[in-house]
Amino acid sequence: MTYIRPKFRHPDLKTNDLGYTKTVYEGSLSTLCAGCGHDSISAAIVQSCFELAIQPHRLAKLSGIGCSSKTPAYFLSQSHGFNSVHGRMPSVATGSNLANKELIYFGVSGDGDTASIGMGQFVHVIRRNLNMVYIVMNNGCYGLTKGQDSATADEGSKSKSGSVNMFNAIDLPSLALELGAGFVAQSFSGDKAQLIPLIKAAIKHPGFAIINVISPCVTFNNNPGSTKSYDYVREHIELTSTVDFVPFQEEITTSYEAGAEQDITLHDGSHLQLHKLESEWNPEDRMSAITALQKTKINGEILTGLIFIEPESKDLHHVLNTVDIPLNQLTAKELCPGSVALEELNAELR
Amino acid sequence: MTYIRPKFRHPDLKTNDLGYTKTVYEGSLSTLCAGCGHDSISAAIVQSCFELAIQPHRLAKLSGIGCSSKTPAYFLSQSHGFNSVHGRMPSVATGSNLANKELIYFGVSGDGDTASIGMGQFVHVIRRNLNMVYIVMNNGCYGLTKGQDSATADEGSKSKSGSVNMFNAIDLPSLALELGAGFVAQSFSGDKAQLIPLIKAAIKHPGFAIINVISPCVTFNNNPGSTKSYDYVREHIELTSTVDFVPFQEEITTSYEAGAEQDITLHDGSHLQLHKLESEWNPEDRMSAITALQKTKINGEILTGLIFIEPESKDLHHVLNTVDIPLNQLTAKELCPGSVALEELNAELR
Amino acid sequence: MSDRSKINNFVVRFANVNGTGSASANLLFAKAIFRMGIFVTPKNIFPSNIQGLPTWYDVRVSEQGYLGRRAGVDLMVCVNPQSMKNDVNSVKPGGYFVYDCTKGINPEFIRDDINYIGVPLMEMCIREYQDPRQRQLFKNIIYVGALSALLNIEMEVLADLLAEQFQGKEKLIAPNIKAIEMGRQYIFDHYEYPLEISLERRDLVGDSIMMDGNSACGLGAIYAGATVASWYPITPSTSVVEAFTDYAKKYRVDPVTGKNLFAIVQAEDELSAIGMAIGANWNGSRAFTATSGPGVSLMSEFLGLAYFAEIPLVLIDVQRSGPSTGMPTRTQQSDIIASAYASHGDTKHALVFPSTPTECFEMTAEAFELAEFFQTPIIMLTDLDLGMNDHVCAPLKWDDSKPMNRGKVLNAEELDKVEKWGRYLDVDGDGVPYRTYPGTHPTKGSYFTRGTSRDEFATYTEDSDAYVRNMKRLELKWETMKSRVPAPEFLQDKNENDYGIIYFGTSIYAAKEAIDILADDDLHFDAMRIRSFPFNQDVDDFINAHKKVFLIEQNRDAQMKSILVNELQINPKDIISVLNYDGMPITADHIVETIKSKINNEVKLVS
Amino acid sequence: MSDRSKINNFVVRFANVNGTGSASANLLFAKAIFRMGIFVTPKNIFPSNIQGLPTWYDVRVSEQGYLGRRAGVDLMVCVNPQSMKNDVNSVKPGGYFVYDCTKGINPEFIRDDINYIGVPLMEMCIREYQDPRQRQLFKNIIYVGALSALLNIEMEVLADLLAEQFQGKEKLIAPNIKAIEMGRQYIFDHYEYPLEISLERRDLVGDSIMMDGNSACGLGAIYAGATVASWYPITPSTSVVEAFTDYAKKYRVDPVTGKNLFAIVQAEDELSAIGMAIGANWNGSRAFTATSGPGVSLMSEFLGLAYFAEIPLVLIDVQRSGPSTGMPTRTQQSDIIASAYASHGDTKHALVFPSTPTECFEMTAEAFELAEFFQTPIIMLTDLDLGMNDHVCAPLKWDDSKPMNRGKVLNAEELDKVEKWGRYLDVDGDGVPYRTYPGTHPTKGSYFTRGTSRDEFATYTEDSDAYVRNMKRLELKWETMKSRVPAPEFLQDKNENDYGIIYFGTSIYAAKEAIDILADDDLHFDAMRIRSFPFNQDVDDFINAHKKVFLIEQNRDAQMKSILVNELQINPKDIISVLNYDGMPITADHIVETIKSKINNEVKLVS
Ligand SMILES: Cc1ncc(C[n+]2csc(CCOP(=O)(O)OP(=O)(O)O)c2C)c(N)n1
Ligand SMILES: Cc1ncc(C[n+]2csc(CCOP(=O)(O)OP(=O)(O)O)c2C)c(N)n1
Ligand code: SF4
Ligand code: SF4
Ligand SMILES: [Mg+2]
Ligand SMILES: [Mg+2]
Repeated sequence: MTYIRPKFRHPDLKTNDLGYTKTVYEGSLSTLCAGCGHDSISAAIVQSCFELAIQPHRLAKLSGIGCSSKTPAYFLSQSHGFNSVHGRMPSVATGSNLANKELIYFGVSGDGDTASIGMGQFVHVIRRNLNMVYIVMNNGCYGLTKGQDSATADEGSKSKSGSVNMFNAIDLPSLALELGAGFVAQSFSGDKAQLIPLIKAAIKHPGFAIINVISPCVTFNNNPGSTKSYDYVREHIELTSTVDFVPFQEEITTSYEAGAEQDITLHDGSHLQLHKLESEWNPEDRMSAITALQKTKINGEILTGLIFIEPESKDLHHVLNTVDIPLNQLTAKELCPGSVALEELNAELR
Repeated sequence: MTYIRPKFRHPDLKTNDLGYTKTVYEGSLSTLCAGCGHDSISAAIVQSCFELAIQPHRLAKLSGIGCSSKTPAYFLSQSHGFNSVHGRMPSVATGSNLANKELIYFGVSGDGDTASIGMGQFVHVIRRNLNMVYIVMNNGCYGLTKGQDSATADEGSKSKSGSVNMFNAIDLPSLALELGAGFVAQSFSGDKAQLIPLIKAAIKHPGFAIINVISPCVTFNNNPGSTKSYDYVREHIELTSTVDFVPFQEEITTSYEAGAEQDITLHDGSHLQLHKLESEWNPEDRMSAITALQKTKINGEILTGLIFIEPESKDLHHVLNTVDIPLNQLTAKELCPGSVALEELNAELR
Repeated sequence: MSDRSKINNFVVRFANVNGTGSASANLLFAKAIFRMGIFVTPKNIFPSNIQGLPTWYDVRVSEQGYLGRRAGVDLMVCVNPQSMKNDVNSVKPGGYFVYDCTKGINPEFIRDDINYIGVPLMEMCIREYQDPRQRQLFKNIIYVGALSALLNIEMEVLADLLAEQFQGKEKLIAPNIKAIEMGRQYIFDHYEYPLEISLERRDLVGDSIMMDGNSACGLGAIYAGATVASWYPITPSTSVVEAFTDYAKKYRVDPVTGKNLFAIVQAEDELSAIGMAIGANWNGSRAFTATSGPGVSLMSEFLGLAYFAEIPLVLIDVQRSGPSTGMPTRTQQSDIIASAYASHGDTKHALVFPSTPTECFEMTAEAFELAEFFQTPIIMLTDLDLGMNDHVCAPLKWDDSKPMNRGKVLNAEELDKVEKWGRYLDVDGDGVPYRTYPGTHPTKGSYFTRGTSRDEFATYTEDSDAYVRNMKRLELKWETMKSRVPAPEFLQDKNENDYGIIYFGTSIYAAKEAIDILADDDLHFDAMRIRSFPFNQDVDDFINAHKKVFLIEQNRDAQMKSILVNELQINPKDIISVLNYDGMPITADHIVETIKSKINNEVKLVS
Repeated sequence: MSDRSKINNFVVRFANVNGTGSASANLLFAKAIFRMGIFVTPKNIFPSNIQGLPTWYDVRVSEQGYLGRRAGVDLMVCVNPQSMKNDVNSVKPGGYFVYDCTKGINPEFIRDDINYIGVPLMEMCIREYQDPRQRQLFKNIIYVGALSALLNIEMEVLADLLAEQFQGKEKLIAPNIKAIEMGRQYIFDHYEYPLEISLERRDLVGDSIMMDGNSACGLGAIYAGATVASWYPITPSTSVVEAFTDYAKKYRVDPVTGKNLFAIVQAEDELSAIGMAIGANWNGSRAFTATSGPGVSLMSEFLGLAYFAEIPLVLIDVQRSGPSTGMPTRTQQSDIIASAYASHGDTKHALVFPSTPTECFEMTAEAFELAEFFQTPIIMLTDLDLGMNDHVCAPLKWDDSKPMNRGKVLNAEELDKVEKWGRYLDVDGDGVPYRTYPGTHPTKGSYFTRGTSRDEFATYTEDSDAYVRNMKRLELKWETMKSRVPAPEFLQDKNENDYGIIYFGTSIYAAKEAIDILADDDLHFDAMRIRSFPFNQDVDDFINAHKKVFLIEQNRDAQMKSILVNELQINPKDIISVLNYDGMPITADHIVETIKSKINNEVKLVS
C-alpha cells in the first residue's frame, strides 16, 4: 500500500534556519496501530530534526525489522533509509558510517531487535563507539509478530493473554553504561518535552548515543499488569532532571536555583542544561549513573532523562585514524597504487 | 592424531569417595602449546571433579570452537562431550539441560567464543539462569586463529606484533553481574589454590555460574605490554578473599579472625568459607560486587576470587515448571495422548 | 468455467481492515458452509502489519471438492473504503458487490456489469449499539447474517456455531444471533434472495475436519513425544509452536503435581533456537524448532553441524515469499534448495512435503522417527497457505499399537555386551551407526561429539582416508534413507499416459483440479505427488516412464526441478516447469493455462 | 611415471613439528629452486592447532612446469619422531630418507628398498649453539644446507635469499650461512652427492613470480580501490585481510597527515562482517569481506538481503574441507552450492573461480567492478590450496588507463536531469537499475532500501504483480550478467575431440598435467576451464559440442555439475564427474586413473 499524505500547507507555517517547514521532515503515513508509542517517537524525531535544522539528505536512517524498525519510513522522507535484517542494523550502520563519516547516522530498533537477536551487534557497536544515534523503541514485546514477551519485559509483567514473564529483564541503559557507551538516556514516548532535547543532544554527541524509549504497544502490551503500559509507565516514571538543549551560539536563558543546575557543553559548542532532580547522581560520572539506575530499578521505578554523558568521545574513525575526507569520495587516483608499484612488487616476488 | 597417554598407575594413588583415582578424571593428551594457561585450567577441573567425587558420566562437557574449546577433550574422558560451533555452546547446553536436568553441565569457552561471536547467547543463557558452570578461558586473544585481539583485550594492551588495542575491553564478570548472574567469579589459570574451590562451588551452585579465568596464551599474547601475560596478571592481581570449599557433612575446621570471615551455605548444604580481604565488598550483595569490580578496574587491577553469589537461585527448569523426572526419560505412555483423545479433537474440528 | 453450476460453486471475498475482528466472523461464514456438508476453502490474505491495512478473506465453495484457490470473485463483501475501488474491479462480470450503503457509494465505483447489494451496516450498528468496539464487531456479524440470507446458509447452523464459540460466555450468544437476524432481515426486506449463486445442503464432506496446518504440526509433535521446543517468533511459523504450547498445556501437565512434561523456550534468535533443539536431541529428548525463510538461512551453520555430527533434529519451515524479508505474509515454496543443501561443504538434508493438515500431523510425527533413526535433521517444508489457513481435510488418526522407535541407541546393558563400540562405526551396513545418550553408563559409551572430522571411534583425525570413509558412510546413509522416507502418492494405479504431472505440498488442490479440467479437454496425464527428499525409486521410475513431465512449483527458480535433476540424473529437458510465485496460492486455471500454452509452444503431446 | 627424468623432477617432503620455525627454512628451499629457474610447487600440510603436532611441507619440482601436487615422496626430510613411522612408509621405493641420526634410528623404521641419509642435526646444533630456541631454528637451516648438497642447489642462490630475508637484520645472515655450510659440509664428508634426483639450473620460469593467493586477493582489493574491509578471523581466509592490511599500510597512508585511506574492522562475527560490508557498499565505498565455509553459512541471510535489495558486495570465500568445522586446515571446493544459492527464497549469486594467484589478483579487482555494475554480491571461490600456498605464477599486471567503473550511480546533476527516477526501474532494458548514494542531493534520489518487496520506485508493496515484475527484472539482470562475467578459458583454439574435460579453480594444475599424460596414452580431449557463474554461452556450447565431458571437482557431491545441469539444462548423464575430496589438493594421477577407469567401465570413448 502506498499512502500519499495530503500535503496541505498552512501559509504561515514556521520555518527553521534552513527555511524548511516541519513538513519537510515528515515521512509517509504511518501504518502502525493507532496510539502506538512508536508514532510519538517518530513525531519527536521529526520535531528534533526540524528544530536542529538538519539537512534531511545528510542523515541516513537505519533499522532492523519490527514495528519499530518500520518507523524510519514515517519520518524524514528526504533521507536515505535502510530497513535491513532483524537485529543486524548496527553492523550495517557501522559499514555505512565507515564509508562516509560526514552524514548523521540515525538508527532505530525495537527491544526484540536489540535485546534478543541483535544483542551481539548492540554490544559491539557500543564497544566500537560508532558515531550514531541509537533509539530503542522499547515496548517489552514483539509487536510485529503479535505480542510475545521480549527480553526487556520485566519479571512479573503480565501479558495480554495473562501469562506472567518469569525472566529477568535486560536493562539496556545499564548494559550500555557497563559497556562504556558515552551517551546514555532513557525516556518515554509520551514525554515529548523530554524526548526532543535528548534526541537533539544525541545527534550532536560525537559518538555512540543511545536513547531507550519506553514506547507502549497498544495492541499487545498495554493491559493492566504490564509494566510497559501507558498507565504503568506514567505512574512509575522518575526523572533524573529536566533537560534543555541549547544550540551553539544561542543564548542560555533559563536559569534554575543554584546547585541543582548542571550545564554540559557538548562537542560542537551547544549546551545541555540539566535541572537535576536526583541529588546523588552526576551525569558525567559513570559509576554514579550505574548506581542511580540500579537504585531506581530496585525501587521499581523507571529513571528517565539524560543518565550519562561523556562529551569528549572518540569514535571509531578516530580509532581507525581515517582521513578527513569521506572514504566514499576517494577516487582511483588516491586509492590505486598503479602499475609502477606493481612492477616493483613483482620484482620482490621473484 | 590420537594420543594414548601412558597409563602408569602408582599403587597407592589416592582415591576419592567413589574409589576413583584422579586418573579416572583425566582426558586425552593435550595438543595445546606447552605452557598454555588453558592446560592449567583443565588440570584444575580434573582436580575439582576428583575431589568432589563426581561420577564422570553424569557430567556433560560442552564447548564452542577455539584452543580453549578444545580442552574438554583433555579432561574427563568418561564424560560425554560436545564441541559445537563457534560461540553457540550456550544454546546447545540449554537444550541438553532441558532434556536431562540430572546431569552436571560444564561449559568451556574462550574470550573470542564468548565475548564476540557468542555474545548474544552468553547474555541470554545468563538471563535464563541455566544450571551450568561456564568457564571462560580468557587470554585476550584468538589463540586458534593466531593471535588477533579479542573483545576482552584491554584498551592499551600491546599484541605480540606490537599493535596497541584501542577498544574498550568487555568485562565479562561485570557484564554477568549486570545481567543478573547468580554466581560470578574470576580467577587466574596460574592460581590453582583459588581456582579449585571456585570450580567446586560453581558445580554446586544450582544455577548459572561463571568463572572468568585469565589464562595466558603463551604463543600469541604473553609479550611485554600485554595485559594478559603471566607477568602482568601476577603483578596486578587483587584478591577479594581466600576461598575454601567445604563439602556437605564435612566439618568446618579453618577459622579466621572474627569479622573478616564470611560463611556462605550453598544450596546442597556445602559451604563456602571466605576470608575477606576487601572490606567494603559483600559477595551476597550485587551492587557491592559491581562497585568492587568497577573500582579495581579503574585502578588497573584484576579482582579475583568469588565476586558474587546468590545461593538460592531458581534455574530455568524452575521457571518452566518441568517435572522432576528428566524429560528424556519419559516414554510414549506419558507423552502421547493416544487415539481416543485424537477422536475427541477430530470431533471438535468438525 | 461457464459450465460449472452456480449452486455450491462460487468464490466470496471479504474486504476488511485488519485489527477489526473480522477474522472470526469470516471464519463463522466458512465454517457454516462446511457444516452444511459442502467443501469450502477459506484463505486469509493479510498484510505485514498489525492494524489498519486492507485484508481479504476468500472463501471458495466447491461442490466437486476442489480445495484450491480460484481467481475471480463472484461475490465481494467490501467493508473497507480504502480498498473499495480495487475491490469493485475484482468482481467477475455478473457478480455481486455487497457494501455498506450507509453513506451511499462513490459513483466512480459503479460498474454496469455487476450487481450492487447495499446494506446500511454502519447505520444499523449505530442505531443498535453504543460502544464503538461493539459497533465494529457486530458490523461483521451483521454482514454474515445478510450473506446467510443471500446465499442460503441455514440459520440453525449459524446458531449452533455461535453457541459453540461462546461456550462459557453464554451471555454473548443472544446478541450475536440478534445481529445475524438483523442482517438476514435487511435482505429479506430489500432484496430478492437467495441469489443465483447459493448453497444447498449436501453430504459431501463425510468425516472431514477443518484445521490449519500449523496446529496439525504442533499436535503431531505432541503425539510424537517431543518434549523440547525452542523457537523464535516469525510469521508464518509462529503458530506451530503456539499450537504445540496449547496442546501441551492440554495433554502434558502432570495432573498430580501440576508440572509440565515439556519445555518450551522462546530463544533469542534462530541460531539459538536450533542450537537448543540440537542439544536436547543430543541428550535424548525429541526436540524441534519451527521457523520460516530467514530463520532457515540463519540456521544453516547449525544444520551442517547436525548433519556431520549426526544429531537428530526436526525443523519445520513454514515457507513464505522470499527472497530476504520478501513478502512475509504471502505464500511460496521457495526454500527447497536452501533447505536441501543448507550449510557449506558437502551437506544434504532430508525433506518432507506435507500437502494437507492431516499430513502435517502425520509427517511431523514421522519426521521425529526418521530424524532419530537416521540421526540427522529432517526438515518439513510446509507453507503459509497450508500453515495459516483452515483446510477441509481427512480426520487425524493414530495407531496406539505402534511403538515409538528411538532408533539405534545403546543402553547400559547393551553397551556392556558390545565388544568395542564405535560411535561412527557402520555395524549394520546401512550407514547408520549406534549412538548413546550422555550419562548412560559409568565407563562405556562416552564420546566427544564434534563438527570436525573423526574416525569410527569418534577420535579427532585429519587423516584423509578416515575422512573419506566417513563421508562415504554418510552417502550410504543417504541411500538407505531413500526407501524409508514418505513415498510419493500416485493418482492412478498404473501409468497410462505418455505425459505426467508432478506436484507437491499445497499445489495438490490446484493440481488435481487442473488434471480434471485438462481431462475435460481430452488431455490426459498420469500424476505423482512428491512427499519427500531424498527421492525414492518410485519417483525416478515415474519420471522415466513418461516422455515428459510437468512439474508444478510455487517458486521462480524451479527449485524442486533442480534437486530432482541433480539427485536422479534426469535430463532437465524432460521436466517442464509450471511455476507460480506471486505469493498467492496457485490456482488450477493457472496450471491449465500454463500447460496448454507449453503444449502449444514447446511440447507436442496431443496425438 | 618411470619415463620422467630424475633431473628437476621429484617430490621432497619435510616432516616437521608445527611451531618450530620450519616454515621459513622450507620456503627458503623452495624459493631457491625457483631462483634456479625451475618450476616448483610447495604445499604446506598443517594441523588445526598451533604447536606440537606433525606438519608436512611438500615440494614438487617439475621440469615440465607441472604445478599440481604429486603423490609419492622421492625424498623425505623427517625431523619429527612423532610421525617418523608413517613418514618412512610414504617414501617411494628407491627414494631417500633424510633424518636426524644423532640418536640412531629405530630398526623398525628400516626398509630395504629406500636409501637412508642420516645427518646428526641435533648433535651439530648442541655443539654449535647454546640457546635452545637457536638450536631449534638452526636445525632447520642445517637440513636445508644438507639438501642443497644432496640436490645440487646453488650456494649463491641460498646466500642471496638469506641476504634478502634478513635485510635490516644483517647480523643474522652470517650465522645462517654458517648453518647452511655445516649441512653441506656434512654431506660432502659423508655421502655421495648429488643424488640421482637432483637439480640443474634452467631458464624455465621466465618472469614468473611466487606468491600465495590470499595475498594476491588482498592486493587486488587494494588496486580495485576497496576502502572498507570487515572480517572475522577464520582459517584459511585470515591472511586475505591481513594482506589487505599490510598493503594498505604500504600504499594507503596519507604521507602528509599519516591518516589512513582505508578502514579495516575485525567484526564480532561473520554476520556483522558482512553487514558492515553491505552498509559500506550501500553508502558508496567499495567494501568486502573474506571468510571460509562456516562464515558463508552464517552470512547467508545477509547475502539474500544484498541480492534482493541490490547492494554491491564482494565476498571472498577461501574454501576448506567441510561439512561443519570439517578439516579446517585442508582444502576443498565444496562451498559451490552454498554460495551460488546462499539464502532462502529464489536467490542466486554470481561466483568467480580463480585458479592462480595472478587470477586472484585480477578477479578480485574485477569482482568489485561486477558487484558495482550489477549491484549484487560477487562471491569469489578460492581455496586453502590456492590461498595459503605459494605458487609460481604469471606476474601481476595493471592497466593504469582503465578507469574505475562505479556502475549506474546518479550524481546530483544527473538526478536534476532525470524526469522521475525509480530506484528499481529498468531504464536500459538490461535489468540493472540506477542507484544513488545517500547524501547526494537535497531533495532527489533518497529512497528506502529494504529486503521486502517494493515497486519500481522503492515503495513498499505486497502487490503480486509488482512483486513478479521485480523478480523477473532480477532474472533479466542475471541474464545480462552472463556475458559480462569472466569467460571460460580453453586449452585449444577449436574443439577437435569428441570428449571434453572441464575443470576450475585449483584443479587447473593437475588437470593440465593429466591431459598431457592421457595424450601420451593416445586419449585426447578438448578442455575448458570455468571461471565464473552464471555460465556464459561458451560454457554451454563447449558441453554441447562434446559427446560427454569429464568434470573435475574437489568435493563429494559434484557441486559444479549440479549448478551446470541446473542452469544450462544439460543432461546430467553427459557429465561424468571426476571427484577428489580427501582434503589434499587433487593430483594428475588421480584424474588420469579416474578417467581411465570410467572409460573402461562407463563410457566407451576410444574409437
Ligand atoms: C531473522 C528473523 N527472525 C524473525 C523475524 C520475525 N520478526 C519480525 S519483527 C520481530 C520482532 C519485533 O520485535 P521488536 O524488535 O521489539 O519490534 P516491535 O514490533 O515490538 O516494535 C520478529 C521476531 C524476522 N523478520 N527475521
Ligand atoms: C563461524 C566461525 N568463525 C570463525 C571460526 C574460526 N575460529 C576458530 S577459533 C576462533 C577464535 C578462538 O578464540 P577464543 O575463543 O578466544 O579461543 P582461544 O583459541 O583464544 O582459546 C575463531 C575465530 C570458526 N571456527 N567458526
Ligand atoms: S502492534 Fe504494537 S508495536 Fe506494533 S504498531 Fe501496533 S501498537 Fe505499535
Ligand atoms: S595458541 Fe595460545 S591459547 Fe592456543 S594453545 Fe597455544 S598458548 Fe594456548
Ligand atoms: Mg518491541
Ligand atoms: Mg582467546
